Parts: sequence; structure tokens; C-alpha cells
Amino acid sequence: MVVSSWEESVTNSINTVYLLFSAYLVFIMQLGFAMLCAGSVRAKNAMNILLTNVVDAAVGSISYYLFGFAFAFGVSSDSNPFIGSHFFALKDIPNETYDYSFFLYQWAFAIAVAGITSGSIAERTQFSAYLVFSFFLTGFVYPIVAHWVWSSNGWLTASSSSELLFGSGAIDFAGSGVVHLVGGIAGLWGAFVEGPRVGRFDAFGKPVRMRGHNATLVVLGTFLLWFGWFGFNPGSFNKILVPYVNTTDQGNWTGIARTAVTTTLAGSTAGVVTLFSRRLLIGHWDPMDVCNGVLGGFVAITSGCAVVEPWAAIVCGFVAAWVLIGLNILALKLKFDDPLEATQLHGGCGAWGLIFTGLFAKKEFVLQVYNSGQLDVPRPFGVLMGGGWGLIAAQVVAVLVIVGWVSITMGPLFYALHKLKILRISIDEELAGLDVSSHGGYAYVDHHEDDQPLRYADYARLKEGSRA
Amino acid sequence: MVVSSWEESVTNSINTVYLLFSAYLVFIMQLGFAMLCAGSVRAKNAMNILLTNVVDAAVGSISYYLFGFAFAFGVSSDSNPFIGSHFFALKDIPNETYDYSFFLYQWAFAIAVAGITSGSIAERTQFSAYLVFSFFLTGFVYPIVAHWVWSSNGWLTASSSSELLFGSGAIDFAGSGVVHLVGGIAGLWGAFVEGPRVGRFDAFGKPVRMRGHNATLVVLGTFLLWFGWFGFNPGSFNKILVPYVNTTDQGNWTGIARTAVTTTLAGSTAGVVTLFSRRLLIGHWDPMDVCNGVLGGFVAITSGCAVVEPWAAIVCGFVAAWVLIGLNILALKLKFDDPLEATQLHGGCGAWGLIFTGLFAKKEFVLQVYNSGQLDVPRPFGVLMGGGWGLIAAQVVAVLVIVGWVSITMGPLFYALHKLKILRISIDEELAGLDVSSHGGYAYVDHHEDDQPLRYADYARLKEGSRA
Amino acid sequence: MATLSCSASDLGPLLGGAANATAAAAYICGQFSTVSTKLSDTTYAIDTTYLLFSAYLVFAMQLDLLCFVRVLTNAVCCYLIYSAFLTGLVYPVVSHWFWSSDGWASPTRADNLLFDSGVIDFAGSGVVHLVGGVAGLMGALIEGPRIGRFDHSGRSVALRGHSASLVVLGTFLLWFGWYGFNPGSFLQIAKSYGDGANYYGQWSAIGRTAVTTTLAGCTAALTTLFGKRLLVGHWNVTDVCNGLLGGFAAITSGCSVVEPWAAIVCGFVASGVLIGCNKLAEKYKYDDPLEAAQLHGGCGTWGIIFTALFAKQKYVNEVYPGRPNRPHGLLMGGGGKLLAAHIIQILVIVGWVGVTMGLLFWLLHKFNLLRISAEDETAGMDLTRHGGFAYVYHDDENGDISQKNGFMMRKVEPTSRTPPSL
Repeated sequence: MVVSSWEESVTNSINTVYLLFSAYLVFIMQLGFAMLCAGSVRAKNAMNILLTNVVDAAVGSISYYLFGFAFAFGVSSDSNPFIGSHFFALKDIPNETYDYSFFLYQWAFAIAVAGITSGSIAERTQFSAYLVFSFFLTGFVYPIVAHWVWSSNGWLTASSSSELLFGSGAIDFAGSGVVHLVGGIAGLWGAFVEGPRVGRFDAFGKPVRMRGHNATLVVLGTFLLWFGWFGFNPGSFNKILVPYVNTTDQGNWTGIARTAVTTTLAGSTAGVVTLFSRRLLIGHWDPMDVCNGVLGGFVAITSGCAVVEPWAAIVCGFVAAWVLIGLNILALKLKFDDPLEATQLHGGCGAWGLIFTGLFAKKEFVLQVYNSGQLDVPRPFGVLMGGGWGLIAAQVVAVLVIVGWVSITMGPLFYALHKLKILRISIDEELAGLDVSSHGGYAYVDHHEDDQPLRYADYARLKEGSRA
Repeated sequence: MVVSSWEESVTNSINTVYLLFSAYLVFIMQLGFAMLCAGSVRAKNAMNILLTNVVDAAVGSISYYLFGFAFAFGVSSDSNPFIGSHFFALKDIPNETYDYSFFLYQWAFAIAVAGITSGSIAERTQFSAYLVFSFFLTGFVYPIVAHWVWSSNGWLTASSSSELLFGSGAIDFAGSGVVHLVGGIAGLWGAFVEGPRVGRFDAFGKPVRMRGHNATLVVLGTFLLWFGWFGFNPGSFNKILVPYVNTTDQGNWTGIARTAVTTTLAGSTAGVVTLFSRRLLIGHWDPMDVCNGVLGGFVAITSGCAVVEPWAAIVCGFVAAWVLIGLNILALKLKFDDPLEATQLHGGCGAWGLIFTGLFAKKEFVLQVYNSGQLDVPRPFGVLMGGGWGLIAAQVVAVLVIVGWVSITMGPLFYALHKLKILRISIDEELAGLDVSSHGGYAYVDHHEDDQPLRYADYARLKEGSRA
Repeated sequence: MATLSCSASDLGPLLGGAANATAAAAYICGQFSTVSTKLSDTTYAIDTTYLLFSAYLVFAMQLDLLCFVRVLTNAVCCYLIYSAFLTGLVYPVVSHWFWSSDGWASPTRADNLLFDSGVIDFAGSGVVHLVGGVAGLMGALIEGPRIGRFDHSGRSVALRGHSASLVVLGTFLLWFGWYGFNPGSFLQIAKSYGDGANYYGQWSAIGRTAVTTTLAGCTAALTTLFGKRLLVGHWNVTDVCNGLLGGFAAITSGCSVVEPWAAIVCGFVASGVLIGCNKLAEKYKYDDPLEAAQLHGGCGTWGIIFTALFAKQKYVNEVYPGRPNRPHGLLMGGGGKLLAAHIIQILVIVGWVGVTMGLLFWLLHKFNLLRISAEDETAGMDLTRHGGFAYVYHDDENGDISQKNGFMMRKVEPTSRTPPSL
């Protein structure tokens, strides 16, 4: 049949175009993280954090290619719900289920995880320890969680055709749990084992403010992350050319556009709420807080972006802002120091996002996303929307197992590195800044270092002299 | 036939969407080059290099519109294999072969070439000389090489239906040779004729390190280039909706996604290899080196990205890193000064990329890319894959003629400019920095130039005063 | 998808004689409509993909704002009122007039077009740029210049933005975003123009729009570069960036209905308009940190006129189908009707935005909500309202740590010849 084969070509092309460009957008988030981190640390450590972000991407590519993808999506008839076991080094790809474009998209997600954690342990970690942890996290810890929730035979999945956990499975559409909670909890353990930066709390235990060195970079990073999130959330549909049964002109394209809308609304709400509440709490308008608020909203909506109404996204963002503010106050109380607030932001808001989905998921949308819109399938949905307790139970289980799994893997790893004394740099190095001690110089070189004439006056005088 | 015309509309739409968005991505590489260059020069010349990059894009557009595109792709029945001669100023466009979107895509490539070269002659070139050279390179030198290799009747092309060089033609899929080698060799001549920057080598001939002024911008530029490379390499397919014969569900979409994967892997490998080897050679982890390494890997894979397996891309990146390191050491020995290492990076790794394709091109992929997957066409492929010597011979010829052509055109041009004394700025100007001498001020204005209170103490005093 | 509709009664006679002709026809039609449904799904998917990514690009344009946050003279709360008013009321009303299918000046109206033509403001030289420019003009007029912009004798003092890298970054990102703004305004891509040539359709028009946009911006940039070089005497990157954006603002209106060569004319004049407006602004002591009024207002106005001069008949008919023999550009032999409509557009927009925004700024001014105090301004808003400068380069770590807080930082004086001890 000529027509049908042409149709398949069209379908494949459109879906690939869509997925590839989404992957590129997600990739640009790595740049967003790099800029955000660079702007939020002190100038003397900027080079270090930039390097970690570049290396994240490079190391992550290799490890995810070699075995990460296999652990996450290596599904076949004999594979188990805990870990995948096929497609090492992209063997047998492309096949009927996965194409190269899918690998590229998942790769972009994987490198984002390590990007999140790098913020928590910034300014005081040895670079070699960072390499070890980044390789382990992207190559092993994250792929296994992804396998549970996203691959078709993971035990937490919501999209399998066989039996689902509590008849529902956990709905973590784009990864509030799989990506952000994993990154946040890894950061929690890293920051906890390392302890706060020197001088973060004074002799009386009062926190000393350590400001980032460049607010422009923070805003740049935030906008780039926002830009990238349009690949992260709507892109997680993977295919755009999937019509919904029982409708005339709706399909994944409707869902994708709705996802982009909910994402935007949640982030914006969280940003505005943070702006005003921080104004009330500390008394001035702080762009850094707004940026963190916006990101918190995005992290929270990531789980349910595809299955909630736009108004619910506003609720989500509102609560996310308060979760973030509350956790920040708590962290100060507990003398927990996370230079980029990654634990509070990605961990806290990520957990809230999973719960939120269990509360507000709408039946129609859940069926569209996971059953192509068939209306006769009985499945639990959001408890506040009258969908029973199945979904929220699965969501709570997801939060607990993710926290548990990351803790039992990353906790011991950080502890071992700590005991081997290769985790944290020495106090002297920390005071001098990592850029000088490990990277051969500062990130910024001012005019005067050349010891040359600087002002136009000097320049003119010099010209006079040479002419005379 | 109504149906078939509708089908053609769909095909054209999908291909145009794909090509246009790829062109936008390639365009963003210009921003990447600008940021990379700005970060890698000293602060006193930042404004100059920023200006050259913006002007590159502007001058390149006009010259490529007026005649560059015609020289490169102006093919008709009477045109010759050396230079094209139709479509000046987009006359008769769109036609059945070329649409506006194709022009836009090729334009984005053309401006990238001048962007590469601008790095080599940074910090010491007169702006008016730069204008001349940029116009000449984008409007004449580059289009002719593009005509040889990419247009359907060029003498080096691999995609013509008539007779090919050595039965194979040179496979330079996205332009390791056409774009990067051309830019690199032009830079070589520029940097060679101008000589090193003042103070680059001390009285005893020992190199003095001249660090760029802003590592953040370098990383920003690198990530933007990485992002843009996803348009550069996969986009060079031009059409996504081309099914391969003899397969059920594969087509250009598979090839495109594979290209994105090979690109990523080559760059990442080169980055990691450079990181560790520089650590061994110079003793600290340097993010600038990693950035250059990543770019070197990309440059090298650009030629063969569509026709090699992912594992070969790792080999490619590994060697590219060593080519780059070796050439850098050699350049220091020869007292050759290229502020951005553009010659070593784009020239050296570009040449290696062409050779690499001759070694590792896989038969199946070559046939897919150049013959839509027909299996019965006899054509040479990579020599290490058992494909005979035809391809590698064509690749070597390509390297030689590109180096030769650029040398006999750009070499005399730079020499003439040098003799007319409009190439290099005076020593005084160089010491003062181009920003002050030609551009009316520095790129960065610090707070204090406003002659305003700066410290919080000052600010508090001022408040006190106003209250009193 | 009307072309694919199929009815069994039409098909029945064709199949002739056979006993079950009607049944067969019904079956074929059933098959056919399945295919047709799939095909229309395809169209939706393509169009949505295109539109979404274009929207992402437009969003990227916002990135540009960050470069200039620091030079805004408005206080934040005032800014909130202002932006809510502008995006919530003033702008939507204007866009309704020119873009919605029943707006009084819309070219897509069913009947009663203004001067038989309507206003061709394809992607918004008027609706977006002129509105923004006029709003900025009113704001800056009422606020007055920044402190120190003009000295006692009234001569202008150059107050430069603080980082050329950021200006270039922002310009390139805007350029990138403009590819979503102009070509994206087509909203659909899968549409054949059906004039026999199958390779030609909406996709070509989109490609052409991208090309005209590029050429106009580049020409304007080069003209500004050389013009300022002649006027001021050095090559200035900020001028080039402003010229580029001026060219883009001007071509936005006509990008889809002009030839590439006309775009070069457009860019050339736009840079002249920009330079002229800047001279004028300096003369009248008007201070707009971003040249927004000159750039978006001036070049936007020129863009509207330009479209009325150079719009090509073929393209106008393709982009706004269903009404042959529409008026087109004056210089292309299309008569003066389009020009008349466009001049009315300029007057109406300037009037509407001027009155509404002028009133708003005047009220804010009266209630003292508009401008920050003089001390705040000289100290810089970052210190007073935002808790510190945006940049902390080398804070003192070696000294006693207890002293350190957000405000204590050692500024490195560039006048000192000795490198600071680090």
C-alpha cells in the first residue's frame, strides 16, 4: 500500500522533528544551569562551577550512551521491573520501539540531573570527587528510577498495559520525581555530608549572607531554563501525531499546547507569589528570589503538567512558592547550606509536584495521555477531582521510594568519599577560592592586569610621546 | 490529482519546518562565536571582537544574497563544475530545486565561516581590513568551495548522478572541509601575515600566557555552539521526509537522529579526553581547554556525522582531542599566535574529520544518505570498513584542494593588505587596546565611572546628609 | 480538507452496473474518510509543531529584557501597574482593530474593508512596535531625563550601558526570536497556493519572510555602522545593534508581502530614520535609555509606510486570499488606497496610545508613584531596592569574615596600576 507507507513516513518525520527539537531545548537547560550556578556563586569559584557543568554534559553523554540508557529503557520480554538490560552502547537501535531521537531526548534529561546536584555542593567540593559522583548518578542511580516510572515494564509505571500499582501507577509525566527529586535528594546528601561553607554561619550560629557575584547571569540562566522547560514538559509526549479517539480534531497536539500553558502559568504564579512574600518578609524586591520562585513553580508542575487544568497549575505554583520559602527558612534554622537552594527547590517542590498530581489530575486528561482518550477505561485520578485514592497512594509511594533509593545509594557514596578525604577541599583552598587553587586563575581578568595604559588620556599621552 | 498535490504540500511543509528551524539553530552559532571570542580576548579588545562578529553576519547576508549563493548553488544546464552562475540576488527563486528556506540555511553556514576566521586575527587587526576580508571570504572564496563539494554538478560532489571523482566523490556531509577547514586556513594566513600579538612571546622567545577576560562568556559561547551544531549537522540532511527504500519504518528521520547522536558523542569524548590530558600535561583542570576540546570534536565529526556508527564517533573525538593538543604545542614551538586557536581547532580538526570519514564511513549509511538506501549501487566507502581506496583518495584530494584554493586566494589578499599597511594596527594602539583607539570606549563600564557613591557606607552617609 | 470529501451517491454511478455498486461506493468512501481523517490530523500536527516552536522563539525574545533591567528608571510597583495596563488593555484593543477578523481596519474582514483594502500590518510594526514606542515616549516625556543625562548647559552627556557583551547577546537573541515573530505570524505552514506549481506554497512564503527579515536588519545595521562612523568617527557596536533592531522593527509590517530587494530599501531608510530620530531626541533633551521611542516608534512608523509603498500584488493576494485585485503598494502600481489606510493606522495608534498611556503616566506622576527619588537614582536602584549590586567581583575573603555582608565588597579601581593582592 503506497498511501499507508507514505503516511507512516509522514508520521515518523513529524514525530522526529518534534522530539529532536524538544531534545535541543532540553539540552539548552544545561546552559541555563551553568549560567544560574555561575551567577549564584562567588566570583572566586565561578570557573570551577562552569567546568563542572561542561563536564557534566560530556561525562554524562559517555556514561548514558554506554549503559545508562540500557538500564533505563532496555526492555524486552525477559527484562525485570527493577532494571533494564538491553541496548548497551545503542546496540540494536533503531528498532520498532526506540529510535535515535528518543535516546537523544533521554540523554538531555540525564545530564540535567547532575546539573541540579552540582549546585548543592558548589564552592567546596574537590573536582575529582565531582567526577566520580556525576558518573555514578547519571549512569546508575537516575536510570534505575527512570526505568521504574517511565519504561513500559517498570513497577511504578502508569502507561503499561498490564497491571498497574494500585490500578493506577504513579503519574510523573515529565519528571518532578524522576529528575528533580532525584537531583535534589542527591544534593541534600552531598551538602549534608560536606557541611556548610566556611563562614556561612558565624560564631553565634547566625547565617551570614553570601551573595552570588552576578545577578545578570542568574536572570539569563533562569530565562534559558524557562526556554528549555518548553522542551522538557511538552516534549515528554514524545509523539505529536497521535489523535485522540472519540474526538474530531483533538490529539496530542492539543495536549502538548495545554502542557505548555500549564507550565507557564505555574512558573509565573510561583514567581509573583515569591516576589510579594519576600518583599513582605525581607523588605526589598529581590530578583534572585523571583528567579528561584519561578523555577520552583516549574519543578512542581513538571509532574502533572499534562493532566491538570490551567487553573490547577496556578494552585500548584502558589503552593510551590510557599514550600520553597518554608524550606529555605527551615534550612537556615538547621544550618544546612546549599549555595543554590537546589535541595529545597528541586527536592521540596519536586515532592510537592508529585503529591499535587495525585490531588488534581483530571480524568479526561489522564485518559488522553495514557489511554489515547478512550473513555471507558476505569482508572483512578486526582482525589480532589473525585477520582479515588489509587493515584495519590501511588504518588506517595513514588516519593518515598525515590527518596529511599537515592538515599541508600548516594548517601554511602558521599560518606565514603568523605572518609577517604577526597570530598571536600581544604579550608585554605576554600578561602582562596577554587579557581586559583585548582583551575589556574580567575574567571574574570580586569583591564589592569596587563599593567598597560588604561585611560584615553594615557593613550593620548603615549601617542604624543611616540610622535615626539 | 488533488490528493497528490495535498501530499506534496504536507511533504514540503514538513521539510521546510525542519530546514527553517535548523537554519535558526545554525544562526544562533553566530551568537556562540561572538560570546566565545569576546570571552577569550582581553577585556580591552572585547568591544572590537563583538563588533566584528555582528558585522560578519550583516556583511555576509548582503554579499551572500547578491552573489555568494549564485556562485555556490547557481546550477543549470550550462553551468560548469568550478563556479555557479545563476540566481544572483535570488532571481528565479523559488524554483523546483531551491526554495527560500534553502537559501536561509546556506546563508547561516556562510556567515559562520567568517566567524571562525575572525578569531585568528583578533586583537590586532584594523577594522576596515576586516571588512574587506570578510566580504571577500563570504562572497567569493567560501561559495566556490561549497559549489565544488555540495552543488549537484561540482567536481568533488558525492551526490551527483553522473560520474563522481574516483567513483565516489568527497563525503563532506556538513562541512568539516567546506566550512571549518576554509575558515581555519584563512585564519592561518591572517595570523601568519600579521605575526603574533605584542608581548605574546618574550625577549627569549618564551610564550607569555594571555588569558581571556571572562570564562563565563566562553562557556556560554561553547554551549550555544553545541546547541547550534544540532542545526548544523542533522540539519544538513535538508529534507526529513525521505523514506529509505528497502526498509519499513526507516528514513531520513532515523539518519537525522543518528547524526545528532554521533555529534554529541564525538564532542563529549573530545572534551573528556582534553580535560584529562591537559590535567596530566599542565596540572590543573582548565574549563577553557575543555571547551576547545568539545568544539574540536564537533568540528571533526561534522564531515562524517551522517555516515558513521556511534562508536566510530567516539574514536573520532578521541583522535580530534590529540590533534588539537598536538597542534597547540606545535604552534607554540613555531611562535604562531592565534588568540582563539581557530587555526588549530577548525583547520586541524577539520582536516582530520575529512580523513576520518574516508576511514570509517559505513556502506549502509553512505547508501542511505546519497542513494536513498538502494542496496545495489556499487560505491566505495570507508577503507577500514572494507570499502576500498576510492573514498579516502577523494577525501585526501578534498583536503589538498581546499588548502590550496584558500591559500592562493586569501594569502595574497592578506599580503596585499599588509603591504598597504592597512592590515595591522600600530603598536601603541595595540597596547592601549582596540576598544579605546577605534571604538570610543571599553566594553565594560564599572559603577564608579558615574562618579557616584559606591559603597553602602557612602550611600548611608548620603542618606544621612539628605535627612539632616 | 474539503477536497477529500466523498459521497457514496457521487461514486455510485461511476462504478456502474454492478449489483452492489452503492455498497462498494460506501465502502470505498469509508476507507477514504478514514484516510482523510488521518490526513487532517497530520495537518493539525504539523501546524501545531510549527506554531509551538515559533512561540518558543518569540518567548526567547524576552531574554533581551534582562540586559536593560538595570537602566530602567521606573520603580517596580509602578512598573507592575504600567505593564498590566499596557498588556491588559491598550495593546489588545489595538490588535483587535488590525488583526481580528472583525476589527474595523482588518484586511481579513468579510466586507466593508477600510478603503477596500484594510491595513496590512503583518507581524506588527504598528500593533506591537509603534504601540510600545509611543507608550515609552509618553513615559519618558513625563518622567524627564535621567539625572546627569544633560549637564547644566543642556549638553548631552553620554551615559552608556554597562556591558557591550550583554548588548550583543541580547541583540542576537532578539534576532533569533524575530524568526519566530515574523515567519511565525503565518500560523499555518501546510497550505498550497494551488497555482499549478507544486513546489510553491505557504512554506515558500515563510521562507521568503525569513529572508526579507534578515536582509532588512543587516542592511540597516551596515548603514548605521557606516553612517555613525562618518558622523561620530569610530566604529561602535551598540549603534550597529540598534540599527539592526531598527531594521527588524521596520520590516515587521511588510515582511510577508515584499520582495527581498525591497527589504534592502526598507533597512536602508530605517537606519536613516533611526539616526534622524536620535538627533532630534538629543536636540529636544528627550531621554530614553534604550532609544525605544526612536527605535520602535520611528522605525515602526516607517515600516507601515514602507509596506504601503512596496507591497507586491501577487504576495498580497496569496497572504490575504479570497479577494482578487486588492490594492497594493503605491510604487508597485497598486494605487494610493493602501497608503491611505496605513496613514490612518499610524494616526489612530499614536492617538489612542498617546491618550491612554499619557493619562496613566500623568496620574502616576501626580501620585508620586512614578519616579524614584533623586538619592535612590544616583545610588542606583540595585542598592536601594534590590538589596545590592548585581555584580560582586572580588569580595574580601582574607580579612575577617565576620565583617562580610552583602554590601561590603572591595571594588577594584581600574586606575590603580598595581594589581590587587588576591
